[in-house]
Amino acid sequence: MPIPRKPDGSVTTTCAYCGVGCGFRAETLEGRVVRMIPWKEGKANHGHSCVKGRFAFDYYLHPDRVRAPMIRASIHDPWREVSWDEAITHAAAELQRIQAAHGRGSVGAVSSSRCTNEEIFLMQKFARVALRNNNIDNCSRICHSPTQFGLSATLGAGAASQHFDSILQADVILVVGANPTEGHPVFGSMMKRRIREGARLIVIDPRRTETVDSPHCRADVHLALRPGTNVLVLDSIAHVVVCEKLYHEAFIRERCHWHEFEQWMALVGDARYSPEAVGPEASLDPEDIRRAARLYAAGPRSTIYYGLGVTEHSQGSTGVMCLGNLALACGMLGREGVGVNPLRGQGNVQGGSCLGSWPHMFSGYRFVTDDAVRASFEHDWGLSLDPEPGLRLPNMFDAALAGSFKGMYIQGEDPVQSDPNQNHIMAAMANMECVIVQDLFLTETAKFAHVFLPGSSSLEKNGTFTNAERRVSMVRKVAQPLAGLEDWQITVRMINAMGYPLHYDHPSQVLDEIARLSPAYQGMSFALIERLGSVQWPCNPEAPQGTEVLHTKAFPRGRANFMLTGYVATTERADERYPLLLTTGRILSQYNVGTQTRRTGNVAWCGEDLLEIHQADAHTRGIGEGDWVSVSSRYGATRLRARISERVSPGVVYTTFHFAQTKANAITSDLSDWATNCPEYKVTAVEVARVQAPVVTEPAVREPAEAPA
Amino acid sequence: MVCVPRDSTALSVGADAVAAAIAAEAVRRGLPVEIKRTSSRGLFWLEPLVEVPTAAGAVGYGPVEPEEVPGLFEAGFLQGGRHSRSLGPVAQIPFLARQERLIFGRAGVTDPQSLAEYQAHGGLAGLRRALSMAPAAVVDEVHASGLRGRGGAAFPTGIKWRTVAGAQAPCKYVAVNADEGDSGTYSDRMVMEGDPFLLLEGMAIAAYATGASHGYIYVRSEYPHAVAALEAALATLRAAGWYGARVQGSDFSFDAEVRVGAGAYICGEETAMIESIEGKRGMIRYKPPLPALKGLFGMPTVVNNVVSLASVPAILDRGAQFYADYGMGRSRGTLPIQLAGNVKRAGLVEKAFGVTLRELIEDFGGGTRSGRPVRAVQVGGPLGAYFDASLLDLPLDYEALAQHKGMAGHGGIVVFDDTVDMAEQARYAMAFCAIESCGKCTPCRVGSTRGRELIERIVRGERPRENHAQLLKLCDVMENASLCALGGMAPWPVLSALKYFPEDFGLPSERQPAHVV
Amino acid sequence: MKDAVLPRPSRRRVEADHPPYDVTAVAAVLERWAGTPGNLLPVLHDVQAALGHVPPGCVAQIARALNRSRAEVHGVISFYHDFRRQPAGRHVLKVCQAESCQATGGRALTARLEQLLGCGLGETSADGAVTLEAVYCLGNCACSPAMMLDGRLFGRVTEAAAERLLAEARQDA
Amino acid sequence: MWSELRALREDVDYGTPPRDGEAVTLTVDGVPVTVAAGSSVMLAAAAAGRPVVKLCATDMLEAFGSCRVCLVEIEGRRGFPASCTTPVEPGMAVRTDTPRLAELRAGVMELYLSDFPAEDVLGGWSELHEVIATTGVSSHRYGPGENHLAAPVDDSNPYFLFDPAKCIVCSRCVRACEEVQGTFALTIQGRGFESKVVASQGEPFLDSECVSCGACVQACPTQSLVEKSLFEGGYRSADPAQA
Repeated sequence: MPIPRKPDGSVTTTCAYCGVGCGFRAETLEGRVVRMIPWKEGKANHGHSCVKGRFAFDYYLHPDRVRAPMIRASIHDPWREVSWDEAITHAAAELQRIQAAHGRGSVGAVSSSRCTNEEIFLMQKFARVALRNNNIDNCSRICHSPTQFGLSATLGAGAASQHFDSILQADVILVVGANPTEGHPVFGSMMKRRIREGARLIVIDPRRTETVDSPHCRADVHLALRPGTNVLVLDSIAHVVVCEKLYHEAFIRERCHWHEFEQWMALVGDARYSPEAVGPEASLDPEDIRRAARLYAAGPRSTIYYGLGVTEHSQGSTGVMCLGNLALACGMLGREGVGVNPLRGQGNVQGGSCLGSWPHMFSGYRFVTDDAVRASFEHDWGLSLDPEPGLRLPNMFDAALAGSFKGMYIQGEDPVQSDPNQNHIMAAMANMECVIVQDLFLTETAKFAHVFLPGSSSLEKNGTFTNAERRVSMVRKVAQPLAGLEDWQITVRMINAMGYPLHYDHPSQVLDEIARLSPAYQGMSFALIERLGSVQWPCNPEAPQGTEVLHTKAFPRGRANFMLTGYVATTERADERYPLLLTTGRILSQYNVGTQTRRTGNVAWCGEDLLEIHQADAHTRGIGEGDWVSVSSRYGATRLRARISERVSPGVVYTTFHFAQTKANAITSDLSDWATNCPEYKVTAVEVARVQAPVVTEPAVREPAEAPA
Repeated sequence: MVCVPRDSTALSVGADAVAAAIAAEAVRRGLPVEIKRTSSRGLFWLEPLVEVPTAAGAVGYGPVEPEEVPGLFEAGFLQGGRHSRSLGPVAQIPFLARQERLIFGRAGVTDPQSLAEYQAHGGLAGLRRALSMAPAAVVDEVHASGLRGRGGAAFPTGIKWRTVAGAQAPCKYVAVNADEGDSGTYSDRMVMEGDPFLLLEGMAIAAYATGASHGYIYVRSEYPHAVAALEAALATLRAAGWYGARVQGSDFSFDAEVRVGAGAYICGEETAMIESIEGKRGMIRYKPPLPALKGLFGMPTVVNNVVSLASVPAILDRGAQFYADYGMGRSRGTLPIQLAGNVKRAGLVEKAFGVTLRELIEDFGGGTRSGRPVRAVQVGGPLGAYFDASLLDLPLDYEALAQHKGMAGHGGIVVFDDTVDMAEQARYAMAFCAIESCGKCTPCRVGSTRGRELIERIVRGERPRENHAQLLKLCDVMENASLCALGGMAPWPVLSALKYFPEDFGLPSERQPAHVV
Repeated sequence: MKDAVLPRPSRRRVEADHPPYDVTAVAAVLERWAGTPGNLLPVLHDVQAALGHVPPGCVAQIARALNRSRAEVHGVISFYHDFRRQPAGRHVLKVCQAESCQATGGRALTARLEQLLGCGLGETSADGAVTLEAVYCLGNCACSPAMMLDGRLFGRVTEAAAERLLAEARQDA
Repeated sequence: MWSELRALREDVDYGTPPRDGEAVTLTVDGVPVTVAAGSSVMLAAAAAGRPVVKLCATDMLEAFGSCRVCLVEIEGRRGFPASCTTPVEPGMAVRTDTPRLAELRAGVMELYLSDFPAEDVLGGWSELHEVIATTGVSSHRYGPGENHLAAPVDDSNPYFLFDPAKCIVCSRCVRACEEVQGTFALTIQGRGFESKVVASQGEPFLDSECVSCGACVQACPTQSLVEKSLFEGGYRSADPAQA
């Protein structure tokens, strides 16, 4: 056995994958990253890692990486490699042509939570100063926009109230619509450590996941509810809290509005939400609902962690508000070990949410319609800004179909694969005249692009990420960008090409600009992050070193609000033609749409999306382990292989959307959250039937490159 | 009435066949004979030992073969008649008469499963008195008696109990170390099979004194009879209200369960035993924390050997001073010594500390079974030193034996005659350590195998001088760097064999300077 | 992409490909010990008593019931010499190897048994009748050398007596 | 409390986890040092700039006390306690490098090297090699004996391999899988000299419950578990040249 070679360089940076935001030392040998070692001083991971951050980094040198800008007149023509100047000048000219022909609002931009804070800020600045409109949206539209809406409505801030370490102080852990052991593995390990120390665990999730039952970590109460009944069950828990007087009256009177609580109490106290009434509808044992409510209310320190299983519903925002109400009612806010915490999917979902890449908000959650706020931006940027809220991503696609929206600049996002109702989106994309895609690989969306600007991976740029506990940490350049430019440099050139002169020497200046313009980031700077290792916003004169736990003394609006959260069943109903309910999610080894992880050794664990189906449902349909099945809904159909699993209950099937050819989102409905249009991925009535194996199976992925030489 | 033991050693040499023969002969002769199955006296060279109660006390016959039963009837043994196997009144057999049986007084007399007989012979008196006292007073009584751990560590029992009693915790445990893995020892087995109520009474007293609510008895899997006897005795005590909720109506509740080992000598070490009861690999835990403060399931735990707990009822019943009056120096009370190996009269000798090895081997043991001269004696189990004839005048006392890097251990004495090959015994000491090592610490996991290999090389005459020097270096590392006593004391038999019997290794015969403590 | 065989299930092996075993018997044992603290050794003893050995296939079932991992259960099984992972011969003969029995001819007795059975310690005779195992002290040291055949203890065992016992055992095969 | 986790430092391995607790002052080789109650003597020695060699200890894991190279002498106490498992006490006087300690450490290292591939002793850069350098022990006098040098390499995981020949059974990998990750996919199989690190029921890593988080690879002090990406041209399985 030869002696392993010793790395000769090391740069501390932050993982680009999930919302935990682990700190790593990227070790290099002759300029090439050979090893990622978890950083012991990383305050989110304390020297721990998961398979993606620790090992799945060699996608950054995968042959599929595009190494030069490309343009083409029509999406049916082959790509033509050009210089950066030619590509950017062409893109700008096209956007200006479209705006001239179809009006200022006929173009827009989309940013991604896989990019740094600085890149997201520059994308929304591109829309506002270059396109001179508010047509800017981001991918958290389709995952945690209900969090931003629901938590702002109740608690006043759309972000996690605790820091991850706070779970080590929790006595009762309530996990709703999330599977941390696979979606946020390093946090999942911290949670398991606390449970081994004796904390109690309640899980509300249709599936019996690893979080519910794994060695030394078994949920005390698992509410395997019927998909789509989150709000009903959470209101039923609230029913028990109010009826058995388990609420924390002193906290409510001091920190909330008592009259609002009484209205809320009247709503949830109604017999309609009693466990006995809700049980049958949500296929739950009423006694379990009571046990969950009593366990949570008893605390003394009960904490809530929730994921896309709450937000990706037609009542997504309502579900988030239920969690806010529950925590307020039981006084579980403003101290260690409690709180309401979204487990944000991607590395910088929190960054994406608070840096203004919304059609209706500037950075720091302030509305474009607010003249004073807009004035501060106009003053800083030196030009007048559009006062009208712009188009949301779904609206952009509708407008494109209608022919009034012709151009789009998309950075690091692949809506064709990840957004719902795929056929609808593909038609919209095909209807546009100039789609500019900036990404690492030719994605599904790039099939509809006219300009492709090769992006840089997180190992090839400087910047910052904000993880799911509001912790801003450093992303440092370890290797030169393959195509020569870091992402933020490309966007700056796009802005310049559109006629707005702009220059930054280093992303730290972009963060300074963010700090100038956003109260929560006031004290934030690269220098402070270098000194402290990472900083949790809000970071301002009152909290010069950042804030670990929110809402300790007051809520942003002084007092918190109880919102009425009546249950409205989704129109997506199972019936005889579509008797099963499909819910979607992710798996440990693959990430989001798999763009990166499909091009790494992780395919050893999961090389294709699989449909998990209960033995009973499989048996009645003659389906065996590994058989090809068709999954059809009212919106479309797709084919993949079946896995018999005891993790799903009868009547529920589950799949992931990591592989393009699965087209899982071709069958999801176009229903979405009433407040934020976050698509209802988690409930789709389907029928599953055995089919012959497709004759020509498109290779799921090209064999991953040899491990880096 | 005829008494025939059902102790597993007696059974192993045909006690059941003898009992059956007596019953059959009684039927053939139309004589109404009640056969009572008792525990064994512990005079094992006489087993199967049949006893008949007479006016002049119990008269013994043994060792009886089934074929000799008709002859016994002929000789009128039912009335104590003369027969070639006659032993006369058993109580006067010198081997038995010269013992001080505080623990084994009922051995060979009572039916192990009869609670009535147990109480008729002083049973439960200690527990009754303890329940009438304050727990702290019970601890003081045991401390005053000078009782030290009989498993081998010899740690003052009173101090251990005091530590557990003083600990604050939601619950506390009593864990009985009944693994008895040392070769040459069977006193625990005799208590469990022959007088299970005695152990359970001692456990209850320990629990009462320290505030423990539940007990575990960890019995080696090689003792099926002991497991059965304890389970039955527990059921009896529960039915009689001495175990379970509110013992005898008091507000003291205590219950216990038997847990069976699975073939691991290391689980005789208290922390490995605790790991095993918890359902884990029997790996050693480092100390501190002491099990008395953080033991079974993380709670304060009294870990005592069977014989230690079996000594407690007498201490409570007769008082600490009565018990302390026995023994010498800091070794107070009696120690049940077990004579084994190549000894003519093998059996249990409960004596006060101070008796010498020579008295035990020659007066009690009668020298070797083979008739050849005694050449070596291993005291205190497989980790005990080998002594040669010149050291037989050493008294059985913890400190005296320690002077010669020996130990009393669990009281086992294995006798070897002059056919023994001490180099093979030294090799076996390392091999045994390798087989039973838990594998956690390096000196024992790797050292035991290297030690065996070194001794094999020395005996094969391969570079004996260098390998002997390396062996001494290895023994030093094992003794001083090992995590527990297995690795730490495995070198003792090796070093003593090298010191007293260098010739067996083909090494120069002048005495090697053994590492004297 | 191998079509016929499903790709290696992600991490958790649903049912490792071990030989089949009596699932209901193991389930009954687990039911009896459910909820008892530190119940793994009692469970393994009862499973071995019921099935003659601890089948590798049941490790997953035991682990799930005790909320522990397969690795932990396997680690425990492989630690203790009593637990067998393959069925033994029809009879199990344990012959004591410890010092007291060595002092009274235990080594010669062991050699004789190995010769009679044609197998070494820890092995089973070719005809599958008897598994010969080492044991370190049966507590019968006053009547060394000692042997245990299918749980029944024998003392002062001579080579002749051992020969007779083996003949009886192999007879009823 | 989580503040213990935040006391971990990248550039130093205290050997045992930092603790919260009131101050305890002791001396290590005469150097006074103050650490939190509940800390180990090993941590205090590292904090005092007199670090003790270690192999089975690392501050990301609870103390284990198995390798026995970290022995120290403490005034007023007989024997040679392992510094990783000995809690600090006020006024303790610790010696970390006496001739007797050097002798015992050399003895333990000789045992390790008697079951370690000789060709891997020179040129290696693992923690074990640091201890070899510090103790100056790079060979042993046991001659040929039982060993694990022929044990097959498990390279089933796409990212790292496990070479049992270089394993010193310190269980840091098993404990990392339990304490840090919480998957419990590894165990020691068998006992004594046969003890062997295995995944699940002795299966290749990829077939086991291992979620490939890499904590065990990071914890391994001998690079028996090591990233494939560190090998020239990337590691190719079962390549005769590689074997």
